[in-house]
This record gives sequence, C-alpha cells and structure tokens, in this order.
Amino acid sequence: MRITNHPLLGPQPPVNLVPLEVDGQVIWAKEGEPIAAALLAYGIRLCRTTKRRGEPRGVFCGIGHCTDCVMTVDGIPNVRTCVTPVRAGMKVTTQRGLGQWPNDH
Amino acid sequence: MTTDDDIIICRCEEVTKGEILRAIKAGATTPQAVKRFTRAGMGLCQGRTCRRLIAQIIAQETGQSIADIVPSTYRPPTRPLTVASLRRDNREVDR
Amino acid sequence: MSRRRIAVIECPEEIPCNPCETACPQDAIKVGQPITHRPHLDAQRCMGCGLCVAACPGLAIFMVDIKDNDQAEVTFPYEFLPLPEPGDTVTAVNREGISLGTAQVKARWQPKGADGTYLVTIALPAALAAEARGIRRPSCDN
Amino acid sequence: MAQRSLKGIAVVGGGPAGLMAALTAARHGAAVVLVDENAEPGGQLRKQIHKFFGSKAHRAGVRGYRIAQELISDCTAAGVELLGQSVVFSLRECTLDLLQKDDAFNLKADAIILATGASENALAFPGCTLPGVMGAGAAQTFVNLHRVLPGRRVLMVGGGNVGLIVAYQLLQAGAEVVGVVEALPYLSGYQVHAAKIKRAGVPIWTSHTVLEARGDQEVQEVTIAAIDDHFHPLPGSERTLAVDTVCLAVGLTPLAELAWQAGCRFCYQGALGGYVPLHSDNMETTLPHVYVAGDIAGVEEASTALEEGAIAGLAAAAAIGCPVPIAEFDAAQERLVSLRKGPFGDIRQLVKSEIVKRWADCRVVE
Repeated sequence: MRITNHPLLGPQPPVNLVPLEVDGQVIWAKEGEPIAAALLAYGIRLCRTTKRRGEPRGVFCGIGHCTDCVMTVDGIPNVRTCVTPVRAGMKVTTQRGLGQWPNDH
Repeated sequence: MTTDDDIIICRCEEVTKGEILRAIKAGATTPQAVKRFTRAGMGLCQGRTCRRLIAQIIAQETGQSIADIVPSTYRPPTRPLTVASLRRDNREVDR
Repeated sequence: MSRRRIAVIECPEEIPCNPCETACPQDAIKVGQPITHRPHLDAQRCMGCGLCVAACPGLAIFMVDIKDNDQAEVTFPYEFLPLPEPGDTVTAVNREGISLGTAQVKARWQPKGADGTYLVTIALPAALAAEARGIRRPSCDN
Repeated sequence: MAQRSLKGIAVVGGGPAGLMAALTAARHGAAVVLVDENAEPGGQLRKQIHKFFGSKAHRAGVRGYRIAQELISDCTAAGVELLGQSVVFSLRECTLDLLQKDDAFNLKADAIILATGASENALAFPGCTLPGVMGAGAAQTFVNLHRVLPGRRVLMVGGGNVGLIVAYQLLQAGAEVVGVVEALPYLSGYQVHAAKIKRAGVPIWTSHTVLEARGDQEVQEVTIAAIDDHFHPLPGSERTLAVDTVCLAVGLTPLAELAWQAGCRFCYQGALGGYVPLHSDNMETTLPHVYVAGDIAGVEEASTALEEGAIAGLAAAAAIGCPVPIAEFDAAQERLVSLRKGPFGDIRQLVKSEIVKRWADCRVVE
C-alpha cells in the first residue's frame, strides 16, 4: 500500500509511473524505486522459494545485505530487489531455488 | 508447532539450529568449523545475517564468552557481483 | 494565584538534548552544561508561547492552562493524520493512551520552525488537566 | 580492472559520518571522493524523519533527512566528488576495489575513511523466515523513503530507540502497531520515545519475547509470551496476535567487513554492538592512513557519527598535508564528549577510552 499522505512528509509528490511485469501481470511502479517497494505497494511480499525446503521468502534486511528478496529480473536470477531500481518494462519473476540463467539447461 | 531445532539460522543455506548444535557436539566449536561442517554462512549473503547468531549459539554451547569467539574470515567481495563485471575494462586509466 | 498557560516538561532522563533551552524566547528553560542535564523551568518567566513544545525532539513538553470555571486547556504536540479540527469532539487520553473522556479541540497551530509538528489545544474538566496528554488517534481501535 | 589514483581522501559510506568526514576534509583543502552504494547518499539520515537530540552545534531539533539534504549540498559546494551506486567490494592498504553499476575498477587514495555504518541483528525463532518478518530499519526505509507500507498490522520486537522510533513512524504512516515486546524487564530506549507510542495507544510488553510467527505464504499471526529472569517463556502466558508484519529491532552490529579485510586490529565491545576496529581518538585505525567514523567504530547515534566524521575528516586531511588548526580538533572532541554524558553516554565514553588505550598498546608493540 502506498502512503499517499503523511503528517510530516506531506502528500506524495507527482511521480512517473512505469509498467513492470511481475509473473506475467503488469503493475505500475515509480521509476527508480526499488523493485521490492513496487511489489509491496501491491501487497506482493513473496520474492522467492528456497532451494532445499521450498519455503517462501521476502524482504528481510531491505539494504541489500541478506539476499532474501532476490528474484529473477529480465532473466537474470538472484537480483536483490530491495536495492535494484525499477526500469520501465522490467520482467520480474518469483524465483525458485537458485533460479536459472538464460542459457542453463 | 516448529521445534527449537528446526529454527533456520543460516537463511541462505537453510541450516537449522539443530544442525549447528550437532556440528558443535561433533567438535566444530568455532564459526569457521561450523561453516565448513554445515555450510552455514556459505550462501549468497556470505554469512552477513547468521554470523552473529552462530557466534551466540557457539558461546552458549561451549560456555565461552561471545567476546572470545573469533569471527570467520571476511573475504572479498563484500557484496554479490558477477564475474563478468570484474572482466570489464572500459574506464579511463588515471585521471 | 494567577492562572495562565504554562509549560509542563516531562523529560525524565539525562539525555544529551537542549533545544527547549534555545527555543525559549523568555529564557525560562535552563539545561546548562553538560547538555545531559534535565531541563528546569522557571515558571515565573514562562509565557506559554508553546515554542518549546514544538521544538522538543522527544515531544515531551506540554502546556496546561487551568481556568477559573473548573475547565482547563491542555496543549500537546501532534504528528498524526487526520489532524483534529477546532470544534471537534475528541477523546482525551492519558500518558498510557487510556481514555479520560471527551474533550473539545480549541485550537491547532504550527509555531515557526515546528517543521510539521502541530500543537493541538483541547478543553476539558480541570480535574483531568494533570493527566490528559493527548487524544485518541481516529484509526486506533483499542 | 582499470585503476585510478587519487591524491586525496576516499570516504566509503555516505551516511552522517561519511558526509561529515568528506565535507570537513574538503573544507580543509583535501581532494575528496565519497563512495556510496545507494543512488543518493545520506545513509540512515534519509529515513530519519524525527527531530534529533543534541545541541544547536549538533543540529538538534532538525529532522534527520533535512540534515542529509544540507550536508549533501554542502559537500557539493565544497567540491566533494560523489560516486553514487558504487559498491566497495574489497580494501587492501589504501586501495579500494569498486563496482560502479557494472564496471569494476580500483581506486588508490592517500587516505581512506571507512564510514560504512552498521547492520541490523537478526533474531531466530520458528517462522522468522516468513515474508513479513523484517528488520525494523527495513520497514523504516520502505515507509519513510519509498512511502510504501510493508504491512498493516505490525508487532515490533525490541524496545531500544530503533524499535520505539520505528513503531512511532509506522503509526505516522498509517499502520497499526499492535505492541512492542522487549525481552529485558526494562526498555533500553529513551523514555520520551516510549511515551510517544504509549500515548498513541500502543502497549509495551517488557519481559516478553516472540515464540513463533505463523502463516501460509506470509506472516498471519505471531505468538508472544512472558519470560522469566532466565529468558525462559512462562507457560500459560502465551498470547497470539493477528499481524501481517513482525519488525525486528534487536540491535545493530558495526559493519566492518572492509576493515577486517584490510587487516585492522579489532576488539569486542558489547556496549558498542560487537567487534569494532581499534582506533585513536583521531579515529585512525591500526593501519596508517585508514580511518573509521560512525557506527563502524561502535554503534552509537547519528549525532555522535557526525562528530566522529568531523574528527576523521580533520585527521585524514592533516595526515595528507592539509593545514588543520589544532583548535578545530579540540572543538570537535569537545562536542563529541558532550554527547557521551549522563546514564546513556557514560558507558560509551568509558568503552571508547578503552578502545583508544588498546589502540595505543598495539602501536607500541608493533
């Protein structure tokens, strides 16, 4: 959920929204915000499932240290979504395990 | 309910508290040894999240002070990076 | 006894902080050196301007004004949305957030330099003036 | 890898300590490069929307993010070169290995100031890996910087200043905070911060802990319980709360990876968050021309980080030959000492003196 108004920071200033594809669905994100922020704005909190137990994971540290929020972005796996800025037209997919590189078979 | 042993300590390699306790009982009483025994701290984040938790467990199990537990070696890179980025060489030399 | 609006400082710990001292145009608040000293209010000097209420980073200063008719006004810093409007009926709360009953919003303003922090003044029975330190937030369900 | 050498100072980390270090050194005539991994510098200041404590000299009463804005524009005016979105991935002697976007190169400087801050501690309990369990600092970043709520109903774990402040800021952003749990029988944070959230109706449970978070694909509920003097849960005291978010504010650890790699000597100081690089009162480590400032040198507060940054900036500038009046050192030391007084500051002052003593011992031996 986006915070449209804030007692100290005021109303959300106008932003440039760009489309982002998440598991095939289009969502609208602020250009340059971290991918994870765009997902949280839509209540999407699952980033990946783990390789051993298949357990769900999402944002944990929020500063690019813990790598729990990694997803596959434009075909590249293990991208830290909490520190990777949104660009228009990015394709983000929920990652399973360690993910797959484009030329992996 | 999940038991204490099932708690995930190393989030990347999915190493549980039970596995770490077993490693300590088997003689892995330093962070370095626990790492080699269990892979805790060898995942994508390189132990950045579990390092302190493991030191606490070792301290508790071995009766040592946390101040005496020497952390495992910190090695580059301090952030995940691709090997391709290290190969690139397209900057001006010496400005 | 003269009754007028006066600051009430609820700053119980020795923390390194003195904006209340520098904010007061009357030199009524003394922290001194070191800046971990707790603030001391000279009640005779305090004019009830509220600049210290807005300046306190800990939101720990209030103003209390006991009127002659068993009514009182309490002023506190407020940083939530929606903002209460003058005339609104609100629920006054104590330091633990527990309801003390209804109160009327008398005023809402922002002193110079408050940078977003509003001061809200509510009117309520004088017996509650020593307890009332805020109002229930509209979205609060407990 | 391409190389660049800098006749000057490289500062790693653009938070309060790094910005102040860069600004101070540049104002004394040093060429300064400030490296920060984020698109914009400012570090934790950028999400600190509360007013700072301290005195006028420490910018008390000013909201953290405004201090960041001021420092960044002052740095630009003073000629500091900013390398944004640049990650320092290793350090040896005075040479940094850097990754700027996708380009790796190394940067050799005459002096290095490490101002890399701290990272949040994790807490392990059943369910702690579920989406919705996150660092309090992570939640604060999303709420105050990106203006997105990570959840609607939050349990805060930890009654230090971070937990209390972030709980308040979550309320300001429109989330509900169902309570704050703290394992100790008292709060380690300031009472004025606790008072703000209590007035807002948030219960604070001391001598309580989190037993388990549960949920299918994300957190849906959390069970807390009272604990005894040995931190064991008291049977029958469990209560389950419907929440979608659990924030962990259980302390910070100095982020000193680069100092370890470079070979700085360390000591363990629990009161400052763990292992800290030994440093002089001029913030020099056991390696010549390598300085530290802010939370990497022991977790304190943004106000102390600013002053340590100023001291490191002065010392590094002096070390590379810039004229620095001794009176400026004394003034900065005095401002710093004034922040480390009272019941909260005394212990930090004591531990810092111990670190300086150990640093001096190391120097004698070597």
